[in-house]
Amino acid sequence: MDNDIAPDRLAEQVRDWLAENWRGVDDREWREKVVLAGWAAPTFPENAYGLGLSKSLAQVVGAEFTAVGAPRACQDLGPGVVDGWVRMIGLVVALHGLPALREQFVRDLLVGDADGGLALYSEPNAGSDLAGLQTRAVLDGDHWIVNGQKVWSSGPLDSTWGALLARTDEDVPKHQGISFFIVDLQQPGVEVRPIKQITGDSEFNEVFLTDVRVPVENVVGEINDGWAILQVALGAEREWLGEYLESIGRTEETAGDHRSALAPIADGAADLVRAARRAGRADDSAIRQTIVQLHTWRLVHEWTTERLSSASDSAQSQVAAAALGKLASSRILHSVGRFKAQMLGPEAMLYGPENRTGDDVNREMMNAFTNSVGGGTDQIQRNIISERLLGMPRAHTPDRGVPFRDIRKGTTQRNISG
Amino acid sequence: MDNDIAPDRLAEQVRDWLAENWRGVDDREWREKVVLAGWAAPTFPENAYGLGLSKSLAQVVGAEFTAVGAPRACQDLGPGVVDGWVRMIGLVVALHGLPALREQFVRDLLVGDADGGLALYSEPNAGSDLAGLQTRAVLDGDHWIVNGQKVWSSGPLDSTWGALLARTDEDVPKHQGISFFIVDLQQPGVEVRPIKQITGDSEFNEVFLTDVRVPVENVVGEINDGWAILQVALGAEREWLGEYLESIGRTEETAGDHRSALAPIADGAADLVRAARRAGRADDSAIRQTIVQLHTWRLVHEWTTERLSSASDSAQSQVAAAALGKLASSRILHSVGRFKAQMLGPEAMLYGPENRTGDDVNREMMNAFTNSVGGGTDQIQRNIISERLLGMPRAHTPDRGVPFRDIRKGTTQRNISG
Amino acid sequence: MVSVFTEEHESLRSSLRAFFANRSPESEVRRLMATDEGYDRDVWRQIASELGLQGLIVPEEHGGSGYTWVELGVVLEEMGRALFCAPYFSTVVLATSCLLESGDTAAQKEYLEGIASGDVVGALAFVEASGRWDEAGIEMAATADGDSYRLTGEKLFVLDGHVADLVVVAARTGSSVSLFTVDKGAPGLTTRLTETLDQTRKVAVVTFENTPARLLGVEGAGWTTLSKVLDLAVVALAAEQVGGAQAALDMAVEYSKIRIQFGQPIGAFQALKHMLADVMLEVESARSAMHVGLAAASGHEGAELSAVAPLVKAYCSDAFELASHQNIQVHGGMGFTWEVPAHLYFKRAKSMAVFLGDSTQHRERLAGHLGL
Amino acid sequence: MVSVFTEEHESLRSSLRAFFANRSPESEVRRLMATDEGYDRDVWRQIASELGLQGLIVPEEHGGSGYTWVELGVVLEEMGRALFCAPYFSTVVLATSCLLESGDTAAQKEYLEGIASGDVVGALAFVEASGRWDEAGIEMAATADGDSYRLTGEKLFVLDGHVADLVVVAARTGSSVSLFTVDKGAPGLTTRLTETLDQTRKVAVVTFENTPARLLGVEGAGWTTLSKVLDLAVVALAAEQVGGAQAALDMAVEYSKIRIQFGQPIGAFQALKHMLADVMLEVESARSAMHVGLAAASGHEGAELSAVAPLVKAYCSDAFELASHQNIQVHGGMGFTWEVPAHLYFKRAKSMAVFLGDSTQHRERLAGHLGL
Repeated sequence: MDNDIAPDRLAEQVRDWLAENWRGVDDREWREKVVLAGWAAPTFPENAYGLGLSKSLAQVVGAEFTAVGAPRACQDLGPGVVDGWVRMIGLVVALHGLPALREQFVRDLLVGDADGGLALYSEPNAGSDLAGLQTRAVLDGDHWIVNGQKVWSSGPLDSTWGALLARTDEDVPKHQGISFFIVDLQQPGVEVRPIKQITGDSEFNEVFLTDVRVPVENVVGEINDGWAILQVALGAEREWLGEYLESIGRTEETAGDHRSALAPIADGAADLVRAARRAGRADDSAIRQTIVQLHTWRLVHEWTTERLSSASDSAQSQVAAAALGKLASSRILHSVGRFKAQMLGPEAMLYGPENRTGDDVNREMMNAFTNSVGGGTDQIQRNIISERLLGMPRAHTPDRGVPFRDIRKGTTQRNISG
Repeated sequence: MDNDIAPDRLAEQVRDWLAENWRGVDDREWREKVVLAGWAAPTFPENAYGLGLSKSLAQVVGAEFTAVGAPRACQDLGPGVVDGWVRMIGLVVALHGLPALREQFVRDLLVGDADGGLALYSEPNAGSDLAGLQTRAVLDGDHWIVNGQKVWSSGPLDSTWGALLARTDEDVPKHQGISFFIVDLQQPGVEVRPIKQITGDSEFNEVFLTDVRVPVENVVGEINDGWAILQVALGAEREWLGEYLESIGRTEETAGDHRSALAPIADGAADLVRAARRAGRADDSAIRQTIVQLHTWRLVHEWTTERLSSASDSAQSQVAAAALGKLASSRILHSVGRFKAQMLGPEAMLYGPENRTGDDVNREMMNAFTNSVGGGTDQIQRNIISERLLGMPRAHTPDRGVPFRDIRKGTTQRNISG
Repeated sequence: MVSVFTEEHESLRSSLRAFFANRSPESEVRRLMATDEGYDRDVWRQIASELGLQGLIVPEEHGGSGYTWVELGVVLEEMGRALFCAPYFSTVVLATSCLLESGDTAAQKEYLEGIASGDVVGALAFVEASGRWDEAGIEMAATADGDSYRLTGEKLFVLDGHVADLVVVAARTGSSVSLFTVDKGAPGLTTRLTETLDQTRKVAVVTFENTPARLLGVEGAGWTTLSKVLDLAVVALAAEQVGGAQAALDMAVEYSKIRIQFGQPIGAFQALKHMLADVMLEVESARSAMHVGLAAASGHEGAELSAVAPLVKAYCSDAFELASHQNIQVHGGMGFTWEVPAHLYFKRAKSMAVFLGDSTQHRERLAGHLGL
Repeated sequence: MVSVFTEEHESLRSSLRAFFANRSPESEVRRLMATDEGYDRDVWRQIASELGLQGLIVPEEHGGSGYTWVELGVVLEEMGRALFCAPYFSTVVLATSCLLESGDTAAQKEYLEGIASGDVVGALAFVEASGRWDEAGIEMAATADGDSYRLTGEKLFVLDGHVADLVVVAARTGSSVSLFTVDKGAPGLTTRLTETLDQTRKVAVVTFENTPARLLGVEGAGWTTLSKVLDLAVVALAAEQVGGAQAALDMAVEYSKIRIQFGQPIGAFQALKHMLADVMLEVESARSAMHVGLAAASGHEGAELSAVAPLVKAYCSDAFELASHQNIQVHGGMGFTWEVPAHLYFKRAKSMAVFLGDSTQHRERLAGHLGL
């Protein structure tokens, strides 16, 4: 479709199509129709079930669907978990996948046949240093044979596919020998085990890959160019993640604890004030100072994110917003967790379903580590801020420019499933 | 003298000598007599005006002098500023100096003829990285010709001598090409300028050396082995510095603000409590929390220093006491300075002799940087703690093992005199 | 909160930065801070006549340009960055706001045009020996004398009081506070310069000895006016502080790139990188607070100025203290010298941290707004 | 303050460390923390019969060895290091101190020998629904019933209450607080295990329903005894906390040496080095506070226990929280897994941070001793 199309003409076309096709039932037939018509991912290229529309034109499509209550449009813009996969992995396959993969995988994803997915990026020895990954893919005829171990993959145990980073050349520096694959997880040699976290919950998996077979047409992008493909996927992930978290925030709004910019300053402090009141300590000036400091951190974090996200010099500001925001969040989440436990007093010694208050506070307190550790530790964020935003010089690391084969690598292998 | 001598026999000898020589007047004749008899530095070798006594035997000598009120004994153990030079520089010359230097310099120092001294170690481009010093000494017949710039030398402008570190070989790694000299400062080519500090005071100098001549016999230790000599001097300095600062502390005791271990817990908090009271904020629980935190930091700092200094595994514990103590001091000094300024309110905007309170508080606040920056920054202390105490691996730095000539060096040259 | 600054504001910023680089370089700052007057009258006139800076928030009817606190924020941020030595804060932020907020049209007519033209330097005499920045701290009494009043007493920490043509004074008429104007040269008015930690900002003791004074605004409404002025002032100060904090961060980053130790720039050491990353977080956060503050000061819809102001004061003061402190630490021994300008920012930061109340006091004010 | 530990103490420490490495390795800790009882009765008997640990501060006349809190400190430090699962703190620190400090020789005669032999597990039932660790928090009433008393009510957060043979209970007789002893199996006594954050330390709700109880010590002197016991308890807890903090620091350092990222051990990165240097400062400082606390608890000359105790509680709690927190951070994702024991120390630290009152509350107590 032409990006020059006038929005109102496009809207009319969508309306006409909906009038003809939407029968009020979200069944398989409907889903396939939406996909084949290109409405499911209007920003995707036309050869990948899209229409090649700009984001703003795609939103015109979405608006018309919303107007009549028809689902499944614009998954390439949505904030849900499934939308996330479309936006991250669907996008890179649509842009860089070979025709066979593109036609099958993108279609399955959009129609909803591609059940769950797992991002197979991190490894036990490749965390902060993701490019140090050691999972290997070796070509054997028309298949790649993959061996290795992945970790921190969030998603269902019975996911049908994975987005895999594997090393395909050890004789070049680490970033240059990595390829990006879509792999079928429903085959022997794939073992997915939930990881038990310190909270007792399991939201992530470790995945063991033994002689797993990947057809050559499942490589996304060029062989050994997987790091570049990953950057596209991670860029889309950062964009999506913000909207996803916000959409969770909005459901919390109904609990009366959400605030928007330039709302009254006090909005959003209710949980802190309540904790102090419940403890009978709201008149203690030391506690008041803490509450105000925590609340201020929350406010300035929100303001900074909005300010930098909407800035015109977008590339630099996006990096700034993401890295500074993530660092700010760590401080907020850990400090709030600590404060609430303090206010709770001895109840904070308790846990489990019979001790709701203690359980909630302790879970909040522990989950703060998912921010300070997950998705790039605080230390990695500070590296990004100092090197990419402040322009400070990079320090020497022994692996820079060295063939991967010759780099000192970790060998710790442990099973961390609960 | 024999270290096997019984303390009471030694005491008798000293008493006899004093009976014969001490006339109650601390004049030049007396000073020379004390030096020649070996009492001025009993732990120094016999060929350097000492008696080769152990520290404990030397203290027997000191006790007898003290008993009759006779001065000038045991300068090698004393806490004064002049004693400091004897202990730091006198010691290394006594141990490692050539005979000519040893006989003249140590004698002058002990008799009191060597007026002021300057430690010519740091340079504008060699601060944290002291071994990166660039002042060069080139041999020319029986003299070394020195050119370079030194900084942060504390002492009088008209000092007669300096303890100089200079580079004598650029073709070896940085620590291996440094020599240690005693240099006559009363010669053309030496320019000493006071450095104006942010407080407005000048306690340090920068020293410009242009074709300064140093006789070959003024090298201390082997050529190119100056770094090892420096370590001996710095070791003595650390030991002396503690006693010196304590001796200052003791004079403050009379001001009623000193505390000793296991004294009542409240001792030593008077300045903080007074500051809060004066501001009428002693009942504010936030202020009380700050005071208690600051006072607690002071107490545990003191306890830790005493505990580690007196520990049996002395070498490791001395390092621990020094580095941990210095880091602890930075936090205490900066936080106390900030707190007092806060308590002072707008008076903390003032300075100068007509505004004593503001002047005192602001001076204390600014001088805290001499601890966090001087004598090894906080960052250097954390390196020492992590590498030498915790045994964490050293990071790569580009200068390790590289000939000095090939190291990237700073070239900033600026005159920082006020 | 998106940015309050538009492209036009950024273009104003560029021209101001160029102007101050030219007319207020470090050498000029050092020259002026060593003088008693503390500013250059020619430059003062120039920023009035060529740039119209003194009249920025003065209504057009009084010879100003009637802009808002957003534009003023740009100016103050750049002045804070340059440590521009001039009685600008006292004249434009303090005295002008008193005139505008008092609603006293006669006084506005009398003084604002002079302020806008650069002919009148203003000051606010408020705090007394107690050092309190609140209503209770105002004890000086004004006694009625026919249509006029007489003032006797001492006011401390008066920014630029020694060069002020117009002094706005807070004093008690009966039990309540009123504001007054006193002109330079009034009988019994003496000013004495005090030595300050921050030499780039002059502070005076102003003494009144049966000095005639004119009521500004409504009698008894002084604290209402003044508390609004103080809220505006901390927001204005925040802009200065953000400018100073950014300058300190920039200095530290720059030095970390050129200072070589252990064979590499010290900025390659992670300890310094992470230290300055943390500083950047604080500076950017302070900047966000400043944006919200300027929006509130300009009457944009949303958060109330009286609730935003204490947040802004506490956050921006703390951030400037941190940035200027770490700048010295990064500079090591050089940072402890008079010659390197790191201390100028540090002293400004420390001085402004206690000016108009410290962070703890402002956080306690904010606590009240949170329903605590 | 020099070390309170002599070479003999260090030799005791070595043998304890070897013992716990053998009988309380991580696998045992994980096994026991998943049980309801929470400890291994064989090991409990073994530390009594072979090592005499339960009788350490029990006077010799009651079958103990009459040592001081210094020796107890060594034991607790090693138990904290090993996260040793047993009702040791409740029995030896809390219940035994109540018996000793009450001065009740009859009760001492009755219980101490059993405690020393490992036959009696003790607990202290003190806090109620208000969660307060002070006198005002004690509201449960004891009613006289002839020579005896009857208790009705609920006590919360009772360490090891579910396995206690002896429960010391604080309750009101009239307006003042008295202490009582209740034996396991007493009528109306029920205990219910509560799920805890720190699974290595069990906590129970103990309910009394017209339960017969014997007065411990003098009627009305309960709070005097209990406040002394609480001061002793926070010092004892500090020893455990220092042991745990040191273990967490050691774990972090060890991991930083073996974890390779970017071609080198992560411990070569200055960010982690400096983080752990700061942790070491806190751990060594906490250790110093613990030394002073143990000296004061043992009645050494000098600082008063009641002034030292709050300092010790606040400092050691904070230090353990920091050390165990940073240990997780250093471990990255691995630190967030159940399988790596970092979380066990973290949960102990967080749990003990609020047990017996938080740092802020103890610092406020100390403020009183500073004359504030």
